[in-house]
Amino acid sequence: MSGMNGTVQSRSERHSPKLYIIGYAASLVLTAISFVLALTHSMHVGPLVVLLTVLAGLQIIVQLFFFMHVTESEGPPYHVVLLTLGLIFTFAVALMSVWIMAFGTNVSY
Amino acid sequence: MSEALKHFADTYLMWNEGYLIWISDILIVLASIGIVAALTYFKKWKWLWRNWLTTVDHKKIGIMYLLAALLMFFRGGVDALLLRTQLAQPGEHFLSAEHYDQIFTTHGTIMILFMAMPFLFALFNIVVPLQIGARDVAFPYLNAISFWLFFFGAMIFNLSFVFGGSPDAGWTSYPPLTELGFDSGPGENYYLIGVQISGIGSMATGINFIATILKLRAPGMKLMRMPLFTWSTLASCIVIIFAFPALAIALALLTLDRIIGTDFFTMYHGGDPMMFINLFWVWGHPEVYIVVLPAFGVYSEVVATFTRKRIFGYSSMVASLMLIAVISYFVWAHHFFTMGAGADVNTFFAVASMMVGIPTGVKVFNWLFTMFRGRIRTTLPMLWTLGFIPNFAIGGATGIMLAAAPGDYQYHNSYFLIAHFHQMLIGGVVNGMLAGMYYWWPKMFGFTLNERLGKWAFWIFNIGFYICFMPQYALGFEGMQRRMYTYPTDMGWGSLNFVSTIGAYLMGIGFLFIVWQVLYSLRHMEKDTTGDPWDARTLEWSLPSPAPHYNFAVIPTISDRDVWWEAKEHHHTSDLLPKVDQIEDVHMPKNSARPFLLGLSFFVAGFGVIFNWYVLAFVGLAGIAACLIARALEDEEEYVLPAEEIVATEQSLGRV
Amino acid sequence: MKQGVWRRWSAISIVATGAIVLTSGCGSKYFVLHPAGPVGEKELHVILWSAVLTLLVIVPVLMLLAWIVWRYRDRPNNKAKYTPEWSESRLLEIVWWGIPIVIIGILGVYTGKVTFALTQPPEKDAKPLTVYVTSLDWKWLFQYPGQKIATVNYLNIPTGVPINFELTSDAPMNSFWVPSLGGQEYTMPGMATRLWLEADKPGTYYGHGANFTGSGFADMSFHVKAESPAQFNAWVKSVRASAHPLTTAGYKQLRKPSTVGDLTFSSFPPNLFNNTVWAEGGRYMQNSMPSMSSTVSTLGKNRGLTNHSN
Amino acid sequence: MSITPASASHHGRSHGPLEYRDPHQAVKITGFWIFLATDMLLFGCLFATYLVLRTHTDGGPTAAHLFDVPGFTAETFALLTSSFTGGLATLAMRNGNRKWVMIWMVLTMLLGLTFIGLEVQEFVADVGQGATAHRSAFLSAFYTLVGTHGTHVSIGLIWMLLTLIQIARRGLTAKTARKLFVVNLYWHFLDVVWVFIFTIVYLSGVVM
Repeated sequence: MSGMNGTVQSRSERHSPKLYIIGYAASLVLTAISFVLALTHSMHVGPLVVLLTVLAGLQIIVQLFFFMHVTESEGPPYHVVLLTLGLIFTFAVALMSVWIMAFGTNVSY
Repeated sequence: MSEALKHFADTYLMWNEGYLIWISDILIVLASIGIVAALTYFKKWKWLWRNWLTTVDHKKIGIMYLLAALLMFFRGGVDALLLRTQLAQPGEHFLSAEHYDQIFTTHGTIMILFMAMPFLFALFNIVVPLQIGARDVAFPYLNAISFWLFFFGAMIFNLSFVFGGSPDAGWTSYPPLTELGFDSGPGENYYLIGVQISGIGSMATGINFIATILKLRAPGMKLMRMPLFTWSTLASCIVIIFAFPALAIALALLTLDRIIGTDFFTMYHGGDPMMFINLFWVWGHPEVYIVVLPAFGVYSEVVATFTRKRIFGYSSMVASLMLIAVISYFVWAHHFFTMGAGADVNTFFAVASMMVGIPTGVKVFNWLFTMFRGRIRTTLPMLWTLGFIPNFAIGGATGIMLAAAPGDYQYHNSYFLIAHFHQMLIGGVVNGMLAGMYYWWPKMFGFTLNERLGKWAFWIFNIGFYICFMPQYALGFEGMQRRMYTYPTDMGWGSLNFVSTIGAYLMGIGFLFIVWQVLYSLRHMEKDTTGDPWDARTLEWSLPSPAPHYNFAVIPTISDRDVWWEAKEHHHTSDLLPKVDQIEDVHMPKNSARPFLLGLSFFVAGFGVIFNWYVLAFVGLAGIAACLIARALEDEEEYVLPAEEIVATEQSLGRV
Repeated sequence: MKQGVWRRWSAISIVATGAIVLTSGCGSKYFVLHPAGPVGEKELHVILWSAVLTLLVIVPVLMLLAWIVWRYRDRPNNKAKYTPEWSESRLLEIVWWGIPIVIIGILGVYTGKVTFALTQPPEKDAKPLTVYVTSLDWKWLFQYPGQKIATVNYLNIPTGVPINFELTSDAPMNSFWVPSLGGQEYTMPGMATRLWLEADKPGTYYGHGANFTGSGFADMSFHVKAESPAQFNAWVKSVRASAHPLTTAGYKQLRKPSTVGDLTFSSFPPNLFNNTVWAEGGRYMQNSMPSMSSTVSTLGKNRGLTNHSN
Repeated sequence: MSITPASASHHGRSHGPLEYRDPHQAVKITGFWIFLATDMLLFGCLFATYLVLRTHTDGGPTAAHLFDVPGFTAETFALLTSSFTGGLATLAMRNGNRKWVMIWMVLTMLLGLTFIGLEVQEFVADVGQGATAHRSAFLSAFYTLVGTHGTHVSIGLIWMLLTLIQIARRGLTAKTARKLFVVNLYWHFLDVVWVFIFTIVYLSGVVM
């Protein structure tokens, strides 16, 4: 996770693959947990789906920090703000659409 | 042969549809011949190609956007007058139901997407790089692509009127009415494809200007030193990049329904038309803020300049812009309070919608207190700004009323709603865009517009506006729905509708005065030699009018918020002028024909999809792919503008 | 000089417009402002309160604008104060961030309360009457499941009784709106929504579809006749005795795009409303599908309109 | 000096990752991040549509009937691994090692092709069971969401090929380095989208 201060870190030494290997391992482990939890029907559907979504959320972090170098930038990393806003909006659209389209005052039979 | 020709003419040219079509056909043919003849006679083809069609210069692209916006304003305005003529009295037969439906659809779509959007892109392009001290936008080539996508999208949409038939289900295009079973003509396809193509261009513009503002500011221009128009552009572009994907998806899914027969929004196989409405407004409401935020920026610049005073509460102004941008994303369901979503949903979106009133109210107070203890010059930009405030106050009040969900059950789809959004979009957006046009006109073209004719235009347009739309609030309380092509005599809606139509015609006359004003000023040109005709405050006014194509010979260092005003106050304007020894070679982006060809390919592909002519669609798609691949493999995108040439230009402008 | 003339003219025209609007506003055709039932009244209260609360801000703004523009106009002999650098005031900013927040807070709470109240029957004591509403191209079908009768483009209701409208569409979505009685609700294919209305005063009220549905949309008006319960019952009896039944074939004919006048039917096919809603995967929720889903008639399956060209 | 601001006008720098050394290229990376935020919303809307239409099966095949566990497991593994190899290509680029850039990228593309092949196979099998996009709103939403991701992946493959051609021709310059970095950002992003697809579409579909 180079360049946490928002500027491109200058490194003269060779970049090592350590971060990438950790990231790959983490993504495989997280995926495996998801698959096992889901395919063994280990818990109730509601909490299970929440847990799966949390695990998927962790995978975003893995990709962003271990592979995509999200905090690197020339100058302040404004794109991090935009990505955060975008993530909030993405979840807002998806979840609020479900909420709206559930039609609360529907006639119930 | 003649049978085939007649079939073609009836199906695609709609020769049995009456005199409106014939007149349009003749006008289009005459106009095209006239343009071609004029270009040939004056030997301007090369000039057109080199200077305009292949340009990547943000200033020229801005001017092309402006021209397109004004043309579309005319087209949308004629639509409006046709609608108002039909509604002037009960039981009128000027238009048939089918024609009325088409015209209100094209009126709405054109005014929002092909008038308001290019108008504000025109201002973004012309102003933002100059205001932040940049030589161009971050991605000039992409900027040209944006323009041509908008242009060809608008072309496709406008073509529908004379080739195959216009869309007729409203600019909101709600399914299942827009599905094949109810609407089999090409009109709806025209809507979907035209708006989709220009929407892709809008997304690219949003990305481009965010990158420009965040990355290309002159040294010393901290975020909190940026002019408010640049801030409003940033806010607007943030909303663009997060809202337009929703439109793209809504339109794409409806297109899939119509072209390949999926069941997203049909009445069949579990299709859910309401999901389209949901997605459409995920874009649709933020869209309103996309177009109004830049207008806020214009007002902020204009008010400060023409009261000779620093803008009041700059930080509040910035905070409110950003708050509006974010809240705008959480209010979309107020467009369908009556859809039967739960009371919890309606309450949430009602309160969120009302909350938009807080930052906008703050902005109004800040503008007022900028004027307070200033010196108010009622020039044209200031007049349109002053005209905006009462409009916005009334429109804002009715907006809060509409946001109160139980009230909305009664206003929804009534003329009360029509009056409200026209008050916001004309009083808020059109006023702002015109104020901006007047304000930056000298910077674009190097001459000022005639004030006297402009004042006629202002007063006639604005008085016409109130006469047109105030009665419509009352009509809403009388229970008149939108989109009725006619109404019976016994409802008693006749007199108010008649008054409203008179107002609409006054607005039309006001627009003609603007056209007259421009033509008159072209003949009796009052050249702006100072570069700063308004005694203004921000960086763009330190440049000559019009700005040289590299904008800044030397990028200035910014030390203050109103940098040009402060320099004038403290008599060190020379700090913002280039010094010969500082002028270096500049890499400028090369002109390219590819953005134009890419737009053309989209046009061809879109046309193929609209009529299900798949060979044509394939040809267009191949063109798109070819343009993209050629760009990917391109190496040299820039050329070197030698320092000597810059020095010579600056010397001729008397700046070094 | 010129400016003064402009101002006078604009003032005159604005006053004239206002006068026209107001003088024509005295009659009772302002349905929304003269509700005939408790639902419309509740909504009118929200309308009035929201108007008053926003006026609290709007009126001072407009007065301030006029005063400032007059006081600080750029004239050589203007003696008013000029402070070009004055641009911050913590106190003033707190005032105009604060006041709107308070107003929105009050209005928000009130809006929420009424929004929830409107999902309940307007009156708890009276037994509600259920009416099934189906919007068709371009007409309204009303079914009275309790009375087993049906009407097209008009409906009679008893006064003082809450009416439970259940709404759907067998055509493009529309919106069921009787402005004198209260707000509207969408009618949507594959969905059933509910709207409570009630008439307190007898009378005939204007109703219309409020969501555009194509070329026949302007003709989609209907009227609601509110009369005493006794008169209503007598009307139901006479309909049962005198009108023709609505058959399945008759409904198929009715749902074809056309405009018709008022129609009255002594009966309708059983489960017509439910079948309309449930046809073609309507109501959507597989696991909440009731037992009657198995009885979905062939009506829904073989609809007149085919959607797919291929 | 170019159109980029004066603050960055000294002709690049000698330190820092290669793709950031030319300020002109650095702006393009920022622009691409913004594009990714936009694309995220695009997928957000498709996910919203899928979530809403998930139950609208009209009596046709449901998620639980349709989804083939070994199939999407293999797809997932292929794509996760290709994200890793793509990352290693970026690393090799930063170390200035052109040969390994090419090797890792070719591997990434092969894994991407595998993914596309598996997906096409899955779709063909589903359609063979009568589960076409015309059958129900649920299936329309399913094919569109997963298909849009697949289209993105396919475009990514062509894009990688074009980038490789340029690196082969011109070597690792600031510009080709930026292009490689950007295409890999895109690739990692598609991996994230796939994580949500297997979570929300496949795994949730199998358990519900």
